[in-house]
Amino acid sequence: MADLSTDRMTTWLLEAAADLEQAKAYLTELDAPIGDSDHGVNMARGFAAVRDKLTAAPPADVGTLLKTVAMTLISTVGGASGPLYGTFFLQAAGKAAGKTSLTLAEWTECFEAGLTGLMARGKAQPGEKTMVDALTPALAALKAAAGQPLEQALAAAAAAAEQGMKDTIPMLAHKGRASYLGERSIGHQDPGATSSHLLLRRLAEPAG
Amino acid sequence: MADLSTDRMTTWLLEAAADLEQAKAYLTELDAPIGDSDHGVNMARGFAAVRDKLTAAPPADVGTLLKTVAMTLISTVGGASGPLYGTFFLQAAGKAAGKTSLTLAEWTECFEAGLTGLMARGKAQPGEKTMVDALTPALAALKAAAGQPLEQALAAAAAAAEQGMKDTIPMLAHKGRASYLGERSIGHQDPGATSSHLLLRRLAEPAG
Amino acid sequence: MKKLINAPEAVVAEALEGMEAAHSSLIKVCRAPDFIMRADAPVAGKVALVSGGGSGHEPMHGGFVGRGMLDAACPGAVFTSPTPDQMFEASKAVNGGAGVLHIVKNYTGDVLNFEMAADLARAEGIAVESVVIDDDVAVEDSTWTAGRRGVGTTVLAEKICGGLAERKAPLTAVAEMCRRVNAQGRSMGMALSACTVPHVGKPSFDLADDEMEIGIGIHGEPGRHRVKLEKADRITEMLMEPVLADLPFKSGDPVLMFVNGMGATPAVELYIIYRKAAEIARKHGLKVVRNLVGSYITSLDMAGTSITLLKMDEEMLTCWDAPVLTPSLRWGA
Amino acid sequence: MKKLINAPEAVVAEALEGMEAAHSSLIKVCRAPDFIMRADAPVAGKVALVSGGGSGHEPMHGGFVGRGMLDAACPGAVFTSPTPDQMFEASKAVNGGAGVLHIVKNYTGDVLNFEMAADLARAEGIAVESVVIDDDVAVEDSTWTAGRRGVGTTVLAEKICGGLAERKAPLTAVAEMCRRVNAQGRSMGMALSACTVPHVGKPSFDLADDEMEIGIGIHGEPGRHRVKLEKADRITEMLMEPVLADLPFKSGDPVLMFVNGMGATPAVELYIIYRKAAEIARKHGLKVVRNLVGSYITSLDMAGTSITLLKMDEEMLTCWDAPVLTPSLRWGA
Ligand SMILES: Nc1ncnc2c1ncn2[C@@H]1O[C@H](COP(=O)(O)OP(=O)(O)O)[C@@H](O)[C@H]1O
Ligand SMILES: Nc1ncnc2c1ncn2[C@@H]1O[C@H](COP(=O)(O)OP(=O)(O)O)[C@@H](O)[C@H]1O
Ligand SMILES: [Mg+2]
Ligand SMILES: [Mg+2]
Ligand SMILES: [Mg+2]
Ligand SMILES: [Mg+2]
Repeated sequence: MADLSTDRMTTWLLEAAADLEQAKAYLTELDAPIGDSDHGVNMARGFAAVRDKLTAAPPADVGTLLKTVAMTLISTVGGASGPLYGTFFLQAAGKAAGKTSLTLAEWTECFEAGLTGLMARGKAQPGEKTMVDALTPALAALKAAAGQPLEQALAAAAAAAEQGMKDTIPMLAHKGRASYLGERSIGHQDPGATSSHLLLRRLAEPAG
Repeated sequence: MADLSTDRMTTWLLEAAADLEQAKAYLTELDAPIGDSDHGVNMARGFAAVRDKLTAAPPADVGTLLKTVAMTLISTVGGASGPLYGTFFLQAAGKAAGKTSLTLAEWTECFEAGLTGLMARGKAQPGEKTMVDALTPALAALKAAAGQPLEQALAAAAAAAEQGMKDTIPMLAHKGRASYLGERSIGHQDPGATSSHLLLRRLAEPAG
Repeated sequence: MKKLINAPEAVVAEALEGMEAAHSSLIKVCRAPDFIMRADAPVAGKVALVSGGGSGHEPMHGGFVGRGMLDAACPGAVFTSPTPDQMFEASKAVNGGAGVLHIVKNYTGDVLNFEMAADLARAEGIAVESVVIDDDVAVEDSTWTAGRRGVGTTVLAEKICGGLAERKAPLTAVAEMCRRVNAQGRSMGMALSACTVPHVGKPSFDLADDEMEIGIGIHGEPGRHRVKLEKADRITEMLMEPVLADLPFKSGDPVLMFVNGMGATPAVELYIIYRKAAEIARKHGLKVVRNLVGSYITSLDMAGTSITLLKMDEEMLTCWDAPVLTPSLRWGA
Repeated sequence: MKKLINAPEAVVAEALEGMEAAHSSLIKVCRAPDFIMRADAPVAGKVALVSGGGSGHEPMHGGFVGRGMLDAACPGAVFTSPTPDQMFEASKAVNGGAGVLHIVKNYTGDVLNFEMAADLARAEGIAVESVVIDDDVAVEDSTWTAGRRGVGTTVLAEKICGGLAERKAPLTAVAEMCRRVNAQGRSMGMALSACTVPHVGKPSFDLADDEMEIGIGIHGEPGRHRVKLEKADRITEMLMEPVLADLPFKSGDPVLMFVNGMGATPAVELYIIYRKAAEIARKHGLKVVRNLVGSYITSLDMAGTSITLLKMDEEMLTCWDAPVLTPSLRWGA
């Protein structure tokens, strides 16, 4: 399994949906001190809809898959994370149009397009205590792993996302609701960075 | 001091005002489980006004004194207890018009007129868990003590009021707010009976 | 106790000052004795409506003073009936020559004080009628007790009689309408949490996290029963059942449904209650022709709700729809 | 958690059903995607006003749909921005040919979702203007942050722009007015207690009995500072000072003062706050020409208050006074 097939990607997103359902309370708790206590519920709601869509009509190629995920998240998540993750998947889908599987290089390209779109939509930069802080190092890891085996690259990306997630703890928030708290945002892990890590970890470690 | 002079009566009401100020929290607490938590505040407010009135212009006779108390209570207490105590003092005043002191027989007559008025105003009978249950045995004690020394009669009236007050505990309320509670009114001492006892005890035992 | 107040003793006076500052075009606040009156009172030839009661039920009654509703409201201390002199002075101030209607909630204190005030006013030659509102089905009605409490129907009576008085109906007709509204209105309330009376400083009763009180009044008194917390739909049934079981509702009747918040209940919860209450009414064959949803007769910071059903007729509908211009109820003007 | 609800997931849908049942003459509730629209929308030739946001702020926005205010409101999940499809479908449904104004509170989620919706609507040839409300002086304004939150001024903008749109002003003028209201309105809020989000089931933060949060928003987030509980007058000063210190208020200015309850605050407390706020405004030389006192933009069952000052001009006054006929704001009709 050297490439990311449509099947593998579909499995990823279905398993991620289960993860997010499980992590609902945890993510919502992270969102309480520096946000509005809904990130877990938002993500679980969105990915439950994704799961229903993918189960009802499994997409034939990765492009369609990612686009379905994008549209579903946009119309069911709401909040900040809905349009942001939605844009990520939408832009990624653009690079995967018609493809039934992705090489590491192709996935890296999708990921980069996705992240660029997300950052443009949210006007966020790394260091502002958002999901961008998990996704940016993940992209860097994917790029650094160019040429290496796919699984190794995905594991590196997940590890980088985890580190990026943890690195949000001491950060002062500049974007999203946490920014309203000023100094009081320091010392809390960003919920969006946490859900980003969760997604990438599951891609690297399918439950099978 | 065989009779109740205007001075003695004035002192009684001033001392009662101090008592009620002291008992404010206690009476209000009694009013919480079976009423609306205001009896102590109502009585304290009313008697503070009585004190101010009596200090500013000490009445020359018992009739005027009792009438001043009545009018002041009526216009400052509110609630059920305002018109009830107001009526008591107003009707009592009627029997004391122009008198500068009262014999036991005269005070008994005032008391009876007051209680009759109060019961008519409140349409209450003994046994309904109200101030009537403290005042009725007090009147009976006064009558039974006819011919005995005044102080002995006042002490008997206070003791009877105390017993009457305690007897309200097992009663099912038929009048006032406590009646809304039905069975749940049982087991609580009536706040109005308690303030009645307090007044009569102070008449029997001047602080001096 | 957490409240936006300065001192328990100052609550009523300062709130009156705030109301006067906020609504000076509609109302005038008189002090010592305290009452709120219509800015343009007395209105010549119009029956004047005077109500009042303990404070802590806002917007009732002060928020309902103005064109098309009350001419004056007398605020007592928190949960304590006002005194006869307030009611007497208010009645004198707003009497426009057509007499005064006292709308009295059935609590011993309110009844006795209004009785004394009516005596005083009549002694000065003012025609006074008094109507006592006693619509709370939580309380068993019997000649051996203080009878039923006056709750939600009071708001509806004040609006409807206000509409009728504005049309210069005579005192007997306005009083008659008030009795009809009272006869045709029924209410029942519940609490999720007790309220805290400012001078007491702690909740008037304690409820566990999984308990509620059914059959409460509006003075922080415990209800008739303490039961396990239920879902909104079941709570709605528990309120609607005794209301419907009591006369006078029958299939086909047009009703006004009033879902009221007790003071700390968010609007979203009231609509969840309204949804179920309307469904139950429909199943009962009632036609909900008007409604009112909001916190209009409250119990300080109590969380909870009450439901009032009022059987309507044509004249009541006309009076309900008539313009009203008060701080807290306003339409058509 | 003690709430009058059936299930956390059902809160929004059931409240919508309740609103529809209660106000069917004023509004229509559309489902999947969810939005509330004026019963008579689209109004030909009138600019349509569309707002929306997370639920839990009732009566905002759904309670403000109707003649003279919003044409549609899109409710999200509790405290969660609605999705672009809701806003897009709402915009299509109410567009009367004169274009649509999106009134957006400045939260990342609302801004991003409304952006996407505007793109979708424009792609269908609908003229859309968006105005972002960001009036909360508790939040430091900077290009490095998400900027100030949109709070109390939103209610005032919806009323004033609604009045202007009713007069068939063109889209650019209505959007211009909305920007002016936003530029001239400032707000600040505080909490005595946190709110409980239904699906979370416990308060979003813990406050000791002698603490309060100053500078809160409307989503149960903690404020800027946690401080010792103060008396109402001092709290009012703590809210008024930053509002007045911020542009654009100067002596002689006519202002609208809006004292808002956060959901569980009794009316009596709001009037105590209003009293002091009006006094401070007077001392500052401001003329309070209009006011609004009540719970209009809330945070579920949070106890607390916010104060909004809006510098008024003639046109704004005219639009404020214009008739409005919605479930929760109504006058002149
Ligand atoms: N401008 C932004 N750019 C990137 N990510 C953002 C931005 N604003 C917020 N986020 C992310 O969104 C997360 C919050 O998502 P969520 O709670 O679902 O939405 P909301 O903040 O609207 O309640 C934050 O933890 C953060 O990671
Ligand atoms: N109808 C009545 N007749 C006699 N006493 C009554 C009656 N109703 C109430 N009371 C007395 O009044 C007391 C309550 O007074 P208070 O708390 O001051 O007034 P309220 O009940 O209006 O709050 C009761 O404890 C009871 O003793
Ligand atoms: Mg959130
Ligand atoms: Mg009492
Ligand atoms: Mg009382
Ligand atoms: Mg949110």
